[in-house]
Amino acid sequence: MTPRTPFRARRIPGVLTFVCGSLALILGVAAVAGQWILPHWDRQNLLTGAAMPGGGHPLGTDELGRDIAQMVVAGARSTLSGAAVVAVGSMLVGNVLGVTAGYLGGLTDMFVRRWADLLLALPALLVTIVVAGIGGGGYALAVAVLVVLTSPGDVRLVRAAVLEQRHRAYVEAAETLGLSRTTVMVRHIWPNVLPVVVANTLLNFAGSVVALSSLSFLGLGVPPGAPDWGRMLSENRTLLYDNPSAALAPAVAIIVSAVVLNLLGDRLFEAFSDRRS
Amino acid sequence: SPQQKDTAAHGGTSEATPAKGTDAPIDSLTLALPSSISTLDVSREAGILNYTVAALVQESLLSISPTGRLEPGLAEKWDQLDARTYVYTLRRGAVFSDGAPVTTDDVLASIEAARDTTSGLAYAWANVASVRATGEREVTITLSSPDAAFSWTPTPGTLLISSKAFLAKHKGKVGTSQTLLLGSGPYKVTSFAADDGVQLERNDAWWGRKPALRSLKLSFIPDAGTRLVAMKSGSIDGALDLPADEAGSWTSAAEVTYTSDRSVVSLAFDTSRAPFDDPHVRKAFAYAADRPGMVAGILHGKADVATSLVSPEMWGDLLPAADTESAYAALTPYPFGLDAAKAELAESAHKDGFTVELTYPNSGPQLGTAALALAGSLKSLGITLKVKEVTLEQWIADLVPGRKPLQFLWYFPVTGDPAELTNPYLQSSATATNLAHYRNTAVDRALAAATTATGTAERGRFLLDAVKAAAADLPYLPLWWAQTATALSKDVVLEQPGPFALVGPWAARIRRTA
Amino acid sequence: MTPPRSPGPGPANRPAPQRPWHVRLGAALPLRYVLRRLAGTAGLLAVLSAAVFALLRVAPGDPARTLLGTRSATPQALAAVRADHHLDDPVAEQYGRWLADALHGRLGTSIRTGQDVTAVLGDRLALSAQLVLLGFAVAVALGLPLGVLAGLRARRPADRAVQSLAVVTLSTPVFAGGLVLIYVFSLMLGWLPAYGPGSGGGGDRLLHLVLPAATLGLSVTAVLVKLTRAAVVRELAREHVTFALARGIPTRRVLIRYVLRGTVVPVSTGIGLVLAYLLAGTVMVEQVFALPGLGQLLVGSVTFKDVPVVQAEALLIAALVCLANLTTDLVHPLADPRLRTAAATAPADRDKGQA
Amino acid sequence: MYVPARGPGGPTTPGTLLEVTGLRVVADGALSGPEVVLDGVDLRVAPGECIGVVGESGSGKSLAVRAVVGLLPDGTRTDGGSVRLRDQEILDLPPAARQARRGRGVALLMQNPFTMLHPQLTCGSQIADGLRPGAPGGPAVSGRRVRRAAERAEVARRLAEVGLAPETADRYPHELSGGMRQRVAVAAALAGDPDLLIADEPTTALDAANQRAVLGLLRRLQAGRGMGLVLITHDLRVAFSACDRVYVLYAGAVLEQGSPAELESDPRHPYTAGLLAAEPSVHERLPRLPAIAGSVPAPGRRPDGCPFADRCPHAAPVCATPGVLLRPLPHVPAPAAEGHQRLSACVRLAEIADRPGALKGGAPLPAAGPAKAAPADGAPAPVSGDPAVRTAAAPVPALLLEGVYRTFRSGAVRQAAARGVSLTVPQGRVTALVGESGSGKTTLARIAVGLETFDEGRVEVGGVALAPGRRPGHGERVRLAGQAQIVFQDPYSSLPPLRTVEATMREALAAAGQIRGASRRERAEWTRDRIGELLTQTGLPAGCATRRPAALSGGERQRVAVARALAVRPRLLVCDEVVSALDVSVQAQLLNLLTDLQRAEGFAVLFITHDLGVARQIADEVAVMYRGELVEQGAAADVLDRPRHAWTRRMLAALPPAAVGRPGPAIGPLGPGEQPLQ
Ligand SMILES: Nc1ncnc2c1ncn2[C@@H]1O[C@H](COP(=O)(O)OP(=O)(O)OP(=O)(O)O)[C@@H](O)[C@H]1O
Ligand SMILES: Nc1ncnc2c1ncn2[C@@H]1O[C@H](COP(=O)(O)OP(=O)(O)OP(=O)(O)O)[C@@H](O)[C@H]1O
Ligand SMILES: [Mg+2]
Ligand SMILES: [Mg+2]
Ligand code: NI
Repeated sequence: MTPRTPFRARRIPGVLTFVCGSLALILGVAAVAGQWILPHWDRQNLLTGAAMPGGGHPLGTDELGRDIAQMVVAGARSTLSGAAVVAVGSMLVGNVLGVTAGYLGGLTDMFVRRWADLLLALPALLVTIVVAGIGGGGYALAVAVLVVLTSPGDVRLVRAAVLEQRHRAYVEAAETLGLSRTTVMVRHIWPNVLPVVVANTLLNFAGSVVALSSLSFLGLGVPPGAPDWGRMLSENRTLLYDNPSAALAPAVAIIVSAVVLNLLGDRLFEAFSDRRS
Repeated sequence: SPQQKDTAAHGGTSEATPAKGTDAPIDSLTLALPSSISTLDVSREAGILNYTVAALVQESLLSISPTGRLEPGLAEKWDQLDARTYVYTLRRGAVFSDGAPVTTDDVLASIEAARDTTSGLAYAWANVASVRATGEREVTITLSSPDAAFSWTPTPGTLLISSKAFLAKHKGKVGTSQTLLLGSGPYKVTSFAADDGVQLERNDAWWGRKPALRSLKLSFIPDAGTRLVAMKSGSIDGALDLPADEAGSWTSAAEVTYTSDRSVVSLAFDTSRAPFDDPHVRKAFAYAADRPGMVAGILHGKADVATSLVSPEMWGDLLPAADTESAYAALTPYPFGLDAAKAELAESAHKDGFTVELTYPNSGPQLGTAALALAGSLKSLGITLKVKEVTLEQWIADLVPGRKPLQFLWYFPVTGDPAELTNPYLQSSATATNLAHYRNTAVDRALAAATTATGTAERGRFLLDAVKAAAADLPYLPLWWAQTATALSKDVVLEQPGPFALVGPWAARIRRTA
Repeated sequence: MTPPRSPGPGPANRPAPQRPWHVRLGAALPLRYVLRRLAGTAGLLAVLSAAVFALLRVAPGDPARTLLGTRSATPQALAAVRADHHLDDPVAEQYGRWLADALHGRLGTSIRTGQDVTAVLGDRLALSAQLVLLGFAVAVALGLPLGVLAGLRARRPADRAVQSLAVVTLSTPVFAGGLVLIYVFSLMLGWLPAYGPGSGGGGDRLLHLVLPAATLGLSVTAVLVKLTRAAVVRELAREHVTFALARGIPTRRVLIRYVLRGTVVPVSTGIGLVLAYLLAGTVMVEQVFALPGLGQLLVGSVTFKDVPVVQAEALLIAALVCLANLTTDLVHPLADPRLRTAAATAPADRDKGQA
Repeated sequence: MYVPARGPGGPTTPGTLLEVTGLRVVADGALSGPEVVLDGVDLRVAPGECIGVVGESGSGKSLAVRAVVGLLPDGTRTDGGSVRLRDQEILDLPPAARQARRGRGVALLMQNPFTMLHPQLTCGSQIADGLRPGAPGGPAVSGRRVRRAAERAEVARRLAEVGLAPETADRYPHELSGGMRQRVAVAAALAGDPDLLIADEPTTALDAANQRAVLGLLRRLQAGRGMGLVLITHDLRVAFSACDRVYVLYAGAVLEQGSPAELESDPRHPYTAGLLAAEPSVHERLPRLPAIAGSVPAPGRRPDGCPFADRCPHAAPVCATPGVLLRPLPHVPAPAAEGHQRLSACVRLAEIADRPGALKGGAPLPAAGPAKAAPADGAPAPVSGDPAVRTAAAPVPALLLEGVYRTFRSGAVRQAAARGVSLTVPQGRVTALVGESGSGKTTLARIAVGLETFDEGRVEVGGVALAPGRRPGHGERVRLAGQAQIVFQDPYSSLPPLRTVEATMREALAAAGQIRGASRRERAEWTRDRIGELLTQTGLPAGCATRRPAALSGGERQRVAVARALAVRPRLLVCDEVVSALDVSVQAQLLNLLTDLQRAEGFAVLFITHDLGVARQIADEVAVMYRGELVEQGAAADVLDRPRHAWTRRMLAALPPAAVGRPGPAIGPLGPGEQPLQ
């Protein structure tokens, strides 16, 4: 006989979360509007070539004389949008399949679970390299494959959360009221699953930033010349002596955005589990 | 420096200091190659790097001196009996690294292998009517029609000699990690792992001057950063074929020498199809390509702006430098200028621009960068240039006339003869190689005349005429003539690092620094 | 009130003799369970192998052309390839033949080098295996203790520090991490070689693998840290831990026997997953450190579209993944008796919580 | 505020095992800062003595003993007071020293046998872990093999002590029943031979038969070993049946202390009296249970002064001033022994105790009055037509089950939850379904509302027939919804956590297609009115509508759940253990509410419970289930007073003896001139 009033753990200093949030906002703005704000990111100057920071180029220039700082900002779009598509896509797939499987149970559930187990065991990056490489579909195919390979994690998570809610009294009460299954799933179960899903989507987002930049690094992602952090890093690595920031800046951008997303995701999970405990 | 006067005259080519070394033995060296080799057999892989290995192991009938002259190889002597007949006399005492002497049978078998339809060298032998052993050490080759350029064919670029027994035993599998290579050169391969490297040991039975270096490891390190770190941390002693943009970083750790490698990077327009059938479009491209900028920015000045497919060094055997120099200077220069480009495009049928794709091989990142630079300029003309990276193999496979409207032509001549470039790319009859579908009767006539010409100077003038006539039509837009950078640790030197150094037994000339 | 009875050893409470180990193992790992798992693994492998076989069809264009690679596609050559690979047979038959060949170790020849694929893989397997094992060792040696530490000190500075580190390693792409390690340990400090597999086996090889293995291991450590931490936190909150402490069992013993014991199942699942990450990581690590292993081969073969090599390698990886899965599946019932008794009968006088 | 009677560390009675004085525990809340959870608790245990600590949920029982053992949960800490174990202050000891005392000095047995044992270790090894070095079989004996054998023998002996076979040593907890597990846990807790055993609700999770057995075992062991025993429970009957002395804890403070007999027959605090009165009796049905109004305040919301003041019918302004202070009763002679003090914390004891019948049990409820058609606070009369008409118009029973079978199978295990059950719930009557845990009660309830399938048999819910073997389709469920609704046991999960009460109610109304009105606005207005009406009917304040479940107490949540079920105007309301998660005081309120509503609306009720007292209190008829079969059914009085089936008899016999024959104490009405606080 131990019903508990929800117990809130000590608040973690909000500073870090605030910093992460602001950084995420900046990254978001860069991804959405970066190429409008800086329409001349791709202006070349071959005669300058790769140059150290200075002279109006805070981070110097790359081989084509393009401004690294502007490139990094412009690169947010390609890097982050691909990763966002992966995260959101896998969230959608995960939610649809997870909620359906968890709520309907039976054969549907069994198939979905088998499928998720199978994909979850595969090394996602390798499969992406193989399928996207052999299929020759470039970035779009790589993103699609990553969506498929990331989703089983979401499926599992959502399914587990749904199962946890599935036999809660409020769900069964809604059923006895004669509400349709879809209503119960969408209006009752799903909102309670949402916080975990959002947290996990952030973590997937971070993972995809790293995965996609790895693909770009291997030359399997975006086409050459496009502003993409992984690609920039691999193309500018040789400039380490001409202009180290040409290689460091995209690397830092990748790491910072992944760290920010990871931390936010972790925070959210933590806050959520606090709320539940 | 005096020796390099002819090349220096064309500006830019940095000189290789006439390095001299001692005869002190060198036990072993590890040198990096910038990409991996999948087979040692040059007739199978279309890349250029495996020549660097094979040239140490196998020899040809003739060899090319570092400065680009024909010299004796396995044949100590050669004669041209008439316009179609060449006779080669084999060197005495030459043996393969397995101990077997080099016989005419081996030469015949090797030529046979090169002429095989599956061989990547067959093109060079297409005009050969017969190859016979006409004496114990004498091989006679007869051509179907006179071809002055044939004298360059039995050199390492198009013929590498192996033993008949070896070829028969490993037919179709020569050059793999199990079969390796067998040759009579200064080194023999002891192990080869695709993607890792090649291990070579000195072949003490070689007939030439004994190399100082006993054991050589050529390590494939495709990653530029890793390569540099390897050098800095002392894991390797140098690197060959360094891309120009990297070479600058190496100066602190190694002695870097730049030599022209005679190669040309050029755009090939398909003149038989829209939009490049329109000369204005081609000219617009020419004005839009910032060639000096590419050389300065992308290649760090370690190249020369090209005005023709044939680099100046290629004429060395045929014409005095002054002649080519003045001829080249008279070619239309197409200076970089977006306004001029726009004006040209406005006159064309494609005023509003168009979209075209340009692929570049993954082994030539500088080509990719140049393509991006060009794409940047073309964008302001309304032309979208889609740049795409493909594997070297894929790129070569696509290097067929008619496959793509716009292509890179990146060519390393393996001989020292301008005809190696003019005949396949400018002659209208060369349907298998003429990427531009270029057809100009004046050019065809000049090339035909050069083929049958007997005097070298006469032949040179015909070829030069062809080059000049073609340049006016702009079927190809030459971008630059490249240089190769070789980095070696400061205690060893490569003697005579001429433009042809790597097509011969280059490692035999590595000495300890005096 | 019942009068107190002093407990004394009577005939009823003589201790039952300890059963011999094989009986206990049999009970812990019922044969039926093992057989079912094996069948499951076989099924998984079948599905994966079909997917791998399908790779040839995934490549755009005619499979025969794909198999010809960059060789000129003359009609004769195409016909020869078709005949060679039985491309005109029904797909199911082709798959059967391919699978049978694969099971006999006949994996075809490489398009790029013309070498036997088995030989190509064999050359590289050893290096990659060493790399993965060392990386695995690094990950486990770092991840588990740090995860346990973070779990025990949850929400305190030590935990925050470990977690921050974990997040940073998780967010650092392998190539970037590798470059950093190279610069620090090879260039600045000069302690370790920076590239290549080293010559011969033994010490030199080991020395050359230190940095790559560290890079690889670090890249997955975070996953283990997170998993372990979560498991430890969860276990610490369990009532049986409090009960054990309340009974006066020494803290250290409670930690090891009760807390850590409970984390075995989730952590071993995590370790199984980590293997997949490690395999993926080798691709990047081998690229950065110029190691001629399977990962580099894969990237090379993929860019070249050398389908037979890619297929063979994918099959190998699939087999490894299945094996890892099977292992964790077999470890689970050993670690958690509740998983054994799917078939056992439930006790008759059962009762449930009513609170 | 606590005013210590004796300073901490003062002289203690010789021979005291445990002496807790002025123990304060605070919880570090997130926003509100530290909240006092325990505010000066005094406890004392002599060797060989068994004390009981009773109190409703959240009163701080668990925290008090956790503080004694030194295992407070994260976020809570002791903040003053003293805990002396065998005359040694242990709050000041370093953690290692405290850990060393656990097991030997004091051991804690916890509530839930299903989570207390490690699932991956055999029972034997968990017992062995606690054996003391040096004791026979303890780890000090040399030689691995010898030690092992000795250990096994010792474990077998310990198992025998709690009445289990030696083979149990090799079993894992999940292979045992709850009762057996609790015995293993007892053996494990006793492995270190502690001087003092603290058992925190050791029987709450068990069914009645096991409850009694485990209590008996604890008592026997305690007496045999001469050890001290602290028994914590929320069930007065349990405490009274097993303990020598009982402390009544409320909102972090001890309100009364005395021997079971004294407390039961002569409660000296309004709270104790209220608790005793609210406890439903098996032996007689009261028209209304005398419930204590309100619910236990959360730690942050306790009133100053006496924590019970705002629920107390005798509260006066004086109650708000001083701290809680236990003091000897004014008119009781000096304690017989030092340990047997009779203490109460009521400041107004002198005034109210003398009023005849105020705190004494004995008189049957004078004040609750006859059940009215509407709740006492004058809610509007029900909108629907005359219940009598409805019953008359529908001669079909509200629920008809005939030969219903349901077997669950998981893997190879088959569990028959219903074996040919035939049950009729007539219109407008309350039928209680009782039975031990796992007998299939919930399964039947779920079948009746279409949440569970049945294998064969006939099920008709108010004329709507359900088909065996499949879940009802959407149309069927809509029709069923108008006939039967269900309220579940767990108040914490019965409402959608993210929605306001109003939204939940609106959805229920919409689902039933009941919303009336032509325009949008009219409909919205109608809905609002109807919701308000329903909430008032279930005794909820109007302000509830905008709150989310987290802001409601357990009792309030159950009321909302009832309101939601009634929104549909079902003919049958199924209540599955709706009160078993609630405190006695709140339980009584809810039972009263249900009775009132049922009488007003005339719907039928299938009331499931395992508590025979509750069944007696609410039901017209009682049906008894045993292992999936319906073994007995009849009028409530018949079944409970003259049980025929063995199980019913056993359950009645298993009731703690203290409750038997208790005439039902009650708190009298307010005297003239007395004003309740606020
Ligand atoms: N870890 C905690 N942090 C903060 N507050 C807590 C914590 N644990 C319990 N509390 C609060 O302390 C009060 C007393 O809790 P405790 O568990 O001692 O009650 P209890 O009397 O044992 O109740 P139950 O009968 O439900 O077991 C409750 O109000 C609870 O909300
Ligand atoms: N979904 C299910 N799957 C498997 N077995 C079940 C399921 N639901 C109930 N059972 C089993 O059916 C039997 C009857 O369970 P039920 O919940 O109806 O009992 P109950 O009388 O309500 O018990 P309690 O008093 O503990 O609530 C039990 O043995 C239970 O384990
Ligand atoms: Mg408690
Ligand atoms: Mg039940
Ligand atoms: Ni598993």
